[in-house]
Amino acid sequence: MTETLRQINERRRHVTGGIGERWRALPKWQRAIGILAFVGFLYYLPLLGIPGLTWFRTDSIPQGNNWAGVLFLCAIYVLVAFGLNIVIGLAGLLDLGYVGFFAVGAYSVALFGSTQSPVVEGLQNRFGLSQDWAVAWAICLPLAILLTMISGVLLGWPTLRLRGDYLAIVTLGFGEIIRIIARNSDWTGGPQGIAAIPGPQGAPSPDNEIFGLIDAKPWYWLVLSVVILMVFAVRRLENSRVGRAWLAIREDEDAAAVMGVSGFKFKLWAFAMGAALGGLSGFLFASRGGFIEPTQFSAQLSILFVAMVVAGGAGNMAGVALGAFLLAYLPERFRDFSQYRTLVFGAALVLVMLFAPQGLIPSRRRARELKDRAKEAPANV
Amino acid sequence: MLLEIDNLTLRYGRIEALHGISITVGEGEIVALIGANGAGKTTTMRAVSGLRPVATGTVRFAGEDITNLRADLRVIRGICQSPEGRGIFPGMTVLENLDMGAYTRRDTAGIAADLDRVFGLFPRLAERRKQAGGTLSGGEQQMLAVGRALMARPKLLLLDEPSMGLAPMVIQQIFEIITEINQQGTTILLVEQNAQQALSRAHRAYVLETGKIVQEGTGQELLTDSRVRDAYLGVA
Amino acid sequence: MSDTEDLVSLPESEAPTRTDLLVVDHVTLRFGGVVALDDVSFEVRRGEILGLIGPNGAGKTTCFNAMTGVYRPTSGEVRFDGDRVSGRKPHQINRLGIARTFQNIRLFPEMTALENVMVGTDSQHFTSVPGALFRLYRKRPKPEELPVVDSHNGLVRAWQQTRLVFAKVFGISRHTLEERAGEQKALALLRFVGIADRANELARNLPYGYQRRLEIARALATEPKLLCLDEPAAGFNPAEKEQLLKLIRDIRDKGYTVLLIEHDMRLVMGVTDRIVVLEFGKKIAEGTPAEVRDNPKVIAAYLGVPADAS
Amino acid sequence: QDSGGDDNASGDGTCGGKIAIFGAFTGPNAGLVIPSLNGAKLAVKQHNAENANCQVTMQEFDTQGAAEQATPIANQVAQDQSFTSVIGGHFSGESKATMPTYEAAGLVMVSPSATATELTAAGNKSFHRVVGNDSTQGAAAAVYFKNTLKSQKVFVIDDGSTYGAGIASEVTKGLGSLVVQSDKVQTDQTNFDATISKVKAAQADAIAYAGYTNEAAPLLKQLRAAGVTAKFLGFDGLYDPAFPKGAGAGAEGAIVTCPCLPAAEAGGTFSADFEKEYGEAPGSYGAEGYDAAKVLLDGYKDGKTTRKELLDWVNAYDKQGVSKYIKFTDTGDVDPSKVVIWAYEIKGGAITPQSEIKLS
Amino acid sequence: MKGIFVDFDALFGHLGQHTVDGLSKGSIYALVALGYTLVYGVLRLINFAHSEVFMIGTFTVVGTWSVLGATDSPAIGTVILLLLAGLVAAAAVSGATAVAVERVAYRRLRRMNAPPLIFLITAIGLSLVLSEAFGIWQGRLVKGMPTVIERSVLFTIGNTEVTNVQVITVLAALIMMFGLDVFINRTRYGRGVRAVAQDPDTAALMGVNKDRVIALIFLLGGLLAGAAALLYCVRYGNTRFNVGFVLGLKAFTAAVLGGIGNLRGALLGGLLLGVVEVYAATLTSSAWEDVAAFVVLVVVLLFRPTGLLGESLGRARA
Ligand SMILES: Nc1ncnc2c1ncn2[C@@H]1O[C@H](COP(=O)(O)OP(=O)(O)OP(=O)(O)O)[C@@H](O)[C@H]1O
Ligand SMILES: Nc1ncnc2c1ncn2[C@@H]1O[C@H](COP(=O)(O)OP(=O)(O)OP(=O)(O)O)[C@@H](O)[C@H]1O
Ligand SMILES: [Mg+2]
Ligand SMILES: [Mg+2]
Repeated sequence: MTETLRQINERRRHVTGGIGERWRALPKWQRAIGILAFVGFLYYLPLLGIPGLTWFRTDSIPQGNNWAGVLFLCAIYVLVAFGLNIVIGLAGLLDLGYVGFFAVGAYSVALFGSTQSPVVEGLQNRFGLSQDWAVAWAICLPLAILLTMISGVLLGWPTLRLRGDYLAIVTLGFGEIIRIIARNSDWTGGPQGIAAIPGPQGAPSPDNEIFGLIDAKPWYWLVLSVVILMVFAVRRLENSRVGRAWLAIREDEDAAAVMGVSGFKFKLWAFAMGAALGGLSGFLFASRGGFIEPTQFSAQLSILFVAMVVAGGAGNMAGVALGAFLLAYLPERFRDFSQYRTLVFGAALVLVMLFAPQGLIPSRRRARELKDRAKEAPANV
Repeated sequence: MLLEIDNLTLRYGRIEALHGISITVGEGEIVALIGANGAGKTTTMRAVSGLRPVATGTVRFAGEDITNLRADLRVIRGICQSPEGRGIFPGMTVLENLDMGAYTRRDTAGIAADLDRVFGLFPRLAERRKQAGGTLSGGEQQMLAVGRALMARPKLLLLDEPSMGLAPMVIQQIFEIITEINQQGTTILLVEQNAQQALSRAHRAYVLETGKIVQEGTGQELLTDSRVRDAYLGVA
Repeated sequence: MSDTEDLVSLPESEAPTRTDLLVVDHVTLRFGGVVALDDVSFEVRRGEILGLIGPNGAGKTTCFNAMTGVYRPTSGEVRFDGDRVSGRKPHQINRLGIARTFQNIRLFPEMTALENVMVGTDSQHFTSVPGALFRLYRKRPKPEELPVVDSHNGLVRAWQQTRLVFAKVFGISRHTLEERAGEQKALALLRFVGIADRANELARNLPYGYQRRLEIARALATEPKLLCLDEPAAGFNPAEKEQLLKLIRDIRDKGYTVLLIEHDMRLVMGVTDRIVVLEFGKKIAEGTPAEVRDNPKVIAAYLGVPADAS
Repeated sequence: QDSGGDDNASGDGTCGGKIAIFGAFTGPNAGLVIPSLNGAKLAVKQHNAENANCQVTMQEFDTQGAAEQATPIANQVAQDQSFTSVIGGHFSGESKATMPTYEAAGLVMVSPSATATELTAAGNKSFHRVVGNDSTQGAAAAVYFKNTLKSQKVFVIDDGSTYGAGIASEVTKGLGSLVVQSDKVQTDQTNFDATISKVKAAQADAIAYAGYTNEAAPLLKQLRAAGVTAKFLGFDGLYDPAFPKGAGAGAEGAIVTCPCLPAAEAGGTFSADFEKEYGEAPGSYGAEGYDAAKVLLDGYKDGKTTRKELLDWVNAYDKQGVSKYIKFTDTGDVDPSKVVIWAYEIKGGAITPQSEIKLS
Repeated sequence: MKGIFVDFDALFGHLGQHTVDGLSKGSIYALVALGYTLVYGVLRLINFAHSEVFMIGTFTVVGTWSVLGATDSPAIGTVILLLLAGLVAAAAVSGATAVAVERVAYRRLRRMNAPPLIFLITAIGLSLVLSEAFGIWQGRLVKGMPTVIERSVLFTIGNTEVTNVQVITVLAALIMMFGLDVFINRTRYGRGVRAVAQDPDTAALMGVNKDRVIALIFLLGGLLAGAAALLYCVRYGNTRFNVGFVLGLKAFTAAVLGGIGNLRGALLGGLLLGVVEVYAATLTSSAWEDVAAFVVLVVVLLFRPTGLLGESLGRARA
């Protein structure tokens, strides 16, 4: 069993490695065309009707789920993975409470944008505003990003001096605290959650033509566009002084400090950036759903996020995107497994990590690191 | 022959660090390995102590083939290495570090005697016996590493740059110790940058260059060899 | 090495003056019961090479640590160029102008040699994180900074041309310019210390000697006024030490001030202008190499044999 | 697996259709939902057997009780025009999350077991339920505390879930000054020392617990072990055989209220049929699941085949069901005067019907 | 309903009682925390699957007791038999599971010298597999079991009642912690464990068999988790397929609080966490106890970045 798996994996690595090399060998313009075609395909995906490929649709099974809706969720997770990748993959900080930022983003739009939120109701009463006044969606967007960045900084400020796994457990606590506050406070709507969260066309109503309640396609396209934008943004960070500083800090923080790189500052930035992306995805998620409740932001989700990043290949955006996509998509496509889903999912996670420890699409640097380390592993140990 | 290395190759990833070297060390000898940075001296030591897997070739110790033996089992056979970079257990006290050297030994009395001997050799360590290894100064750590290796009472002692980071007086002392324990019956394979000292104390020596043995001979022969003098002894 | 002259920019290349660059002022540092530094005072003068020697455990490395903010003195203070050093964070101290290497090499093992040095150039960046993200601050490029148009493929050529026009009209972002300058400088430094041939290799895979030199290059990249070297020759053979000696002289000749910890007397005597000797955390001697060599206290505590002991 | 009959047997095109049923069919609280699902399946099966020319298909969608899983399902059902009605959601959260979507799609929802009061308060046009809401049950429990148990000091505990917090606030309202103190526990909590010492300090003679079995069973066990003898009353979330099993001997005498009928009281042959089909008595909401399906099936039988027709049909529904008489108010609640709330007692480790709680 | 209201009377009126409650709650955290700390100390990785090792222990106790036909409050002889049988079975099964976890999820990665993050994910995966397997097999609802030791008040100080079960749990935790501490810090084998923790390569050069040491620490962690499982069953009389998740997180928090890699720290952290939680739950409600626990954690780490007692097994500073 393991033997065949290993062989499969060898072959996969061979093939993907080969593809990678050949891909990089292509002239730039050919790569550009390839990328454009791929992006086009992504936009076409919710309409997927190519014979033979329809098998991939999540609604191709009897109890299947809305295909565009699942794609939307996948895209949201990809966005989350990008954000967490900054924190884990680039800055090397293990954040086990990333769902906290996701929640802050979601609650930002819910608390300020929904007419049913206690905060908005409070504001209405306080300033004598009309019953259907609420902060506009377009204003909630920067607000959500701002609030998550602030929460990132608030979390990071006291804790970023901690090392490695101390940080992990503290962040985990942060995620839980956010959820518990949301669940047990009145001003967050408590366990009942908040409904009537607006989208780009305002509060959810049957009249919203584009970003409506039923058709998820426009939502998917919206998030996909954001994702593509973020690819550029994150790459810019990665291939800049900032990315290099993150890498140096990851390797040896003290040495970096003595070379004039402020570990604290760059880690805080990583947290803030990661948080902003998490907040943005939470924001979009809440707008689409129109309703959120605290149970949607459990610690398990945080762990799933980490799994997406690591299994996909921490540090590599294509990798984490693939990881996020698969981890969101597979459980939906294989709904028929019903109660065995999580079990199979866990087993798959173990197998992927055992046979492709650098992730599905490893960052080239990480892969090299691991290869070196493996070769160097002491004999017989 | 106590140690026979035959046609040994060793790789780090794609880089081949040793290209088929053969070295022998006889019972009771001091054999020195000298060579420039990156020549493969440390790598050779690692192959003998079992820290790195060997690509091809064999390592025999006291007649037994130990090429694929686990590192900890080699210790039981009587090979002990004082590693490059010292390998102090930072969270253990000086005393515990020394005790680790005697990990495979059971003779309590002998261990206690050896402990006294090491403290006698390095009074500094005795002063600091309760200090955590990681907080010692570089030179103190070096003393500790050598002292710990002595605690194993090995048949074959591998010393990788024992004089590194030591003050001139202590360097002198270290080499005297090496001679002394050798006279007491311990076979020594020594890697040193201080070629002058190493060659004058070694019975035989090998010169390594980029993973190959380029010269071998008695210590005195090499000490007077013009090529060796130019490359490793510096301008007098 | 001549081509590096203009690239390695120098700290106010003033002639060696008598003014003190670094002052260690009655510094005491205790770890529990261990007194690692006991009321030590000395100063480093601009443009000199000062040697710091002493037996093992005398407190030399600890002194470096106190100067670079790794430890805080229990009492006393360190002043650098008029500023107090004690109490600042390591990266702030680096920006004051102190750079160091480590006794146990501490490179960024998974970064290439070039990247390692580029981390050192980081302190010369003016772009902040948003700057690196949005790259809105643009500068009019100098002619040599403009993108080249050299392809024969029509499409590609058109693309290059577009970029050229774009750069001419909108300028090039400061971040990009800084990155390029940093890379040039890093390469120059690698050449300067003599390891440019393996610039793109991971630091962890470099031989020991290369790693030591890489540390020096990385420290130089921060454009320090004072370069502190902690046993740079450890693990070198005499021939290599000779090269290192030359390198340190070159560094000094470029106007840097150097503080050197080293146990190899030939190197210390050959390169330093003055020497400070520590023992058991106390300063026991100070003076020119010749004075120190003949100082009976130093001989008793450290050198062992009167003459050259190596 | 499609339940009830085969697809291709649909009659003459003027009859039959497709129902979607969604809820937590897997996951920790599936035990509360499965009987309802089975009830609905049974109804469909009976219908199809009786009306060969009016075949109805019912498709299951498992949400694991989570709102974020229910939303894409709602999209799927809303966009698939072949679905003409919905049974669900089973829990309040998933119902709340999906109501706007179903409303926008003009699909009628009939829920067997979502009891949160607020669901019907916001004026949603699509949502209906064949079960009493939390305010009715809370009020009934309050009546039970006052009249049957004659409690003087009631300690109210909830688990902070949508369901628990909602019903706790209703019962608190009903009890007024009889509530001495309240406390919140959390999901997956195992140690209840703090709560227990509060109960002791308050010298409560009765405890109302609003939440599910997973926390209630250990809580009750620890309460009894700590020597607290106060009467323990839980709500329909505990109407699950796992509750007495988990709490062990301590559960003896505990009360569970439920807006659901004891099997024996259900109208017609439902109980017998259910037992024959599934080999066990209908548990929580089995009858309600049956009724929810029946309301819709009657519509299909009557020739209603579009979403609009079915919505109107349900709004106008007025007929005896197996669990109660079913007639909806304007807001979609079942007529409050027809709601029945029962008190069950744990006896010999089983949930046994005790008495109907009369509100007035 | 109010958000947070603070009830000082409830806390200070029965401070002693809450402390005792907290200590007994915390001693179970401490035992599980020891397993995390051991593995972390040696391998620098969070063994996420350890919570499942504990969970399996509780189910083993349930199984053993039901095989032995346990009933509520049996005779004293039977009690001892049940406890012993439960302990042996749970320790054996948990220990075996822990060693198996190492074999399946870690060994291959260890050979490859993979970075810790990878271990974390396999651990999470394995943890999911184990808990889901039990969820499917044993159902997802609480499983009750007989109350083997009837609670009784041993003695009363002021208004503080100390019960037999509390004394047993706290004592058991203390004994096991000190036993382990002696083993690690005083014995030759323990020194081997610490050596592997600090520098595996050099440890091998000293003659330490790394694989054996690692298997040993997993085994020890598993045995302790088994003991914790028994105490848990005695104390709570319930278990569930996912008991491990929350308890594991708490135990890991406790380990960090005390200084991860530090055995005494695990004990201290566990007890402290238990007490803090009970205080917080009394002061407000159980809903906020986790918040209090994490706030205390953050505050402690701010002042002592490596936990209350600092790291000890692992690399100190340097
Ligand atoms: N971990 C490693 N990964 C890859 N290459 C390595 C590694 N360690 C050593 N090498 C390479 O192997 C060769 C031999 O290195 P080795 O450390 O044995 O040299 P050495 O003779 O001990 O030198 P030094 O005097 O610097 O200690 C060098 O080229 C070095 O770059
Ligand atoms: N963190 C610490 N805790 C306790 N003692 C320490 C600590 N750091 C250093 N020391 C002690 O302080 C003394 C000075 O150490 P230092 O590293 O400065 O010596 P050094 O002069 O650099 O010696 P070497 O030439 O051997 O490197 C040593 O005796 C060392 O054991
Ligand atoms: Mg070497
Ligand atoms: Mg030093």
